[in-house]
Amino acid sequence: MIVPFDLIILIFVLICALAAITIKDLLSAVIILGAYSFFMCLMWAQMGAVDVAFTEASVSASIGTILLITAVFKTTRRSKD
Amino acid sequence: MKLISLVIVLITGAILIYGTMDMPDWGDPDSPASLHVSPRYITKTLEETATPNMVTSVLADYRGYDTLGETTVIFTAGMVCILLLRSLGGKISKLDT
Amino acid sequence: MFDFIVSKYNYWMYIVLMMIGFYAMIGKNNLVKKIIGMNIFQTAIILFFVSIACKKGGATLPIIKHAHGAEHAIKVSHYLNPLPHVLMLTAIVVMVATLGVAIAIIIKIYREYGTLEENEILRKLK
Amino acid sequence: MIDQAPILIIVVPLMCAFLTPILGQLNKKLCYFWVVSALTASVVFSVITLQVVLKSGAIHYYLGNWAPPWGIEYVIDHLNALMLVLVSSVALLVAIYSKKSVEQEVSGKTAFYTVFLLQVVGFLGIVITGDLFNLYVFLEIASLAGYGLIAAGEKGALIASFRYIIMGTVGACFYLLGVGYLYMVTGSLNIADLANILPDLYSSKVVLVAFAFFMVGIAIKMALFPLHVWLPDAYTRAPSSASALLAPLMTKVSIYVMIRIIFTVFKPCFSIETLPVAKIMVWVGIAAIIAGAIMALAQTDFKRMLCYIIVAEVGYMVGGIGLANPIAIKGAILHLLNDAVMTLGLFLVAGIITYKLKSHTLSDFHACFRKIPLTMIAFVIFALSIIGVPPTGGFFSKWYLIQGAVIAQNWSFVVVLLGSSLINVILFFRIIEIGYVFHDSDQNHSHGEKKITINEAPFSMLVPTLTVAISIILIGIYNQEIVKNIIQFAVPEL
Repeated sequence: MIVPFDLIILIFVLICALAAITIKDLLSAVIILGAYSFFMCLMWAQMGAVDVAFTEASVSASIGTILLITAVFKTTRRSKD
Repeated sequence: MKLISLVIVLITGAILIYGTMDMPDWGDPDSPASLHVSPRYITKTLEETATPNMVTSVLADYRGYDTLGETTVIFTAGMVCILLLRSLGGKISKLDT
Repeated sequence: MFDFIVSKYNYWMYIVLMMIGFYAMIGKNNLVKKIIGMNIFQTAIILFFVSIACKKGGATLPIIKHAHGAEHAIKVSHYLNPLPHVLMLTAIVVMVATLGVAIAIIIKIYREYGTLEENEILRKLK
Repeated sequence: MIDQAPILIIVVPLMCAFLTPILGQLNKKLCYFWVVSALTASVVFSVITLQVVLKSGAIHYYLGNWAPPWGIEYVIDHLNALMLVLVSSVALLVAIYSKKSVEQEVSGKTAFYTVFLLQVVGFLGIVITGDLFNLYVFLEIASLAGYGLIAAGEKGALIASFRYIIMGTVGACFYLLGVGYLYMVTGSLNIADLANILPDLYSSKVVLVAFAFFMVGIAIKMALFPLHVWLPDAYTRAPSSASALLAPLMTKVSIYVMIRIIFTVFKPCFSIETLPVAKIMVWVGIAAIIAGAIMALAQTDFKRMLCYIIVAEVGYMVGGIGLANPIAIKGAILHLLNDAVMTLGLFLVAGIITYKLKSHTLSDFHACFRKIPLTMIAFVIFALSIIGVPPTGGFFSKWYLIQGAVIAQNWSFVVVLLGSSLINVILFFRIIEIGYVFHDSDQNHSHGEKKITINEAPFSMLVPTLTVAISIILIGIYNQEIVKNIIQFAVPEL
């Protein structure tokens, strides 16, 4: 049986996106956003866009997450929504 | 406020779904997007730019000017961060290590 | 109808992601949540562009095999469309640049007001 | 040299922007002269380009020598060339002006000037390019630099800038989405090429949605009425030289993009006749004028009042384009020119007052006419132009707009135009009253032997302001020549 690989990744992406905007702890939300970016870049690699995928992995998923984590450490973890 | 934004988001989504109706199917090799401009990038990349990776040849050669713009965007963001975070005074040395 | 939905499922998915991001941008009150929404929103648009580039039927990565060896006839349908990929490389960088500027502003805002909730900041301004 | 003028307009300030931080390390005072000389070069090259365009028609400049649909192309026609001269000369005047106010208001001088130059590069790039995606890249450069410039301002600027980031990113992403939709059905990104391909696809829903997203995205950037919420806070709190650069140019450049999309990418037969866009634009314009004028009346802060006037002026131009007859469009384009110059002048005056009085609240304007007489004379000229009194430029563009509305038989637009002029009279005479008449009662006051000395603004601030004041009168006097030689060719065939 052929597993529809990209469909599974898409579902993961969707769950991560929903979790990232609903979780109240900002640090967890930011880390889930990093996971979201990695799933997204897996999906692009699967769709054949390797250049986009590794740019996303290096730039958005790592540098972006690092920047956001720094921001959360410099400010606050709590959020009211 | 949340209700208004939900309505705006739903309207945007509805417009997007309306637009998707007429789109060519996903992955259609004969869609107009893959027929008009991109064939030249694929077939002539070796001949015109001597680069086997088409993404590189388009990024750095055919549309190299966009890449200059991209670099400028990063530079702008960097300068904006310096402009903003510098005025924090003495705290800056701790902040930007 | 089923075919219609299945044949475009990438597009439906990008619409859903875009709506999630857009809602977080305009509906959430916390500034970091707004930035997270912005990130999701822009990623969804990139997903859309990458989906345009796809070609079914055996198309591979946009890198020519055996480039410096024997002459092969290069067929357009054998390779993915490279142009959207290039555009998205630029868009990703733009995205991260915007993120950086937004974070710089957030750090300054927190130093000045001590909170990241938008309504509290606006109340303190008055 | 003349052949390369179109690219030099952009590249000279861009390279100077890259070098500014290095120069700033050597000597901070050099930055100012460096920026001024870079922008002077830009003005010279754009004037050369305008002359070439006037002599021999549109210029096509291929970047990297790749032919248009594959590579990126610069197209400069009459509208572009006019906008280039406008943008670069406004930027030059603001740069000359900025010396003292930056010293007073901004801490990181080097970084400020670098971002300032990048902002100008962004505007020039948006105006000059002939490629939709390249336009997006430069739009982002301009927006990012704008966020930074605004955030460097006084108290409250940070949150205003953050809200601008959110709104601006939504706008830019909608624009990018529009580009994607058009690319999907046409396979091209070049504006001229798209204009050739699109007529066959006008019935497609994808094109319709792309058009809608372009419009909404650009409307956010130009602060059209229901989407203007970011503008007043942002421009009020920005440092005065930054708001003097952003306020005249950001909205005008966005309106230029809108004109390009409505009339060049899509043909008028699609955007005006098939869709009810023109009607919607007129009504949105009317709503913007009314809302802007009423909100401006309610303000007690000078800069914030100017911001709402900008909202109303955007309504004039959008409405004028929506009327969709040649005279109204001529009026809208002439008003683009006039309004950039007028708002520039008013924000320069606001900057001088902020510099001298350390405040821009209206009630602090007492006896301004005694303290800074030359500035206030310039202020009166700009006020007359916004109101629309004959020798100034504002009158003629309003005249064209009213004529166009009469031809289109759209009486409500005429009424709203006249009504907003009346409100402008009230607005500006209120300020003139505070600045002039109250001064007498101060003198009659018992303890009021206060001798108010003339304390005019520094030379570097006064000269640009007076130049702008003279040029608004010159634009008024020579409006026939401008319309006949330049704007006439920019109007599409309807």
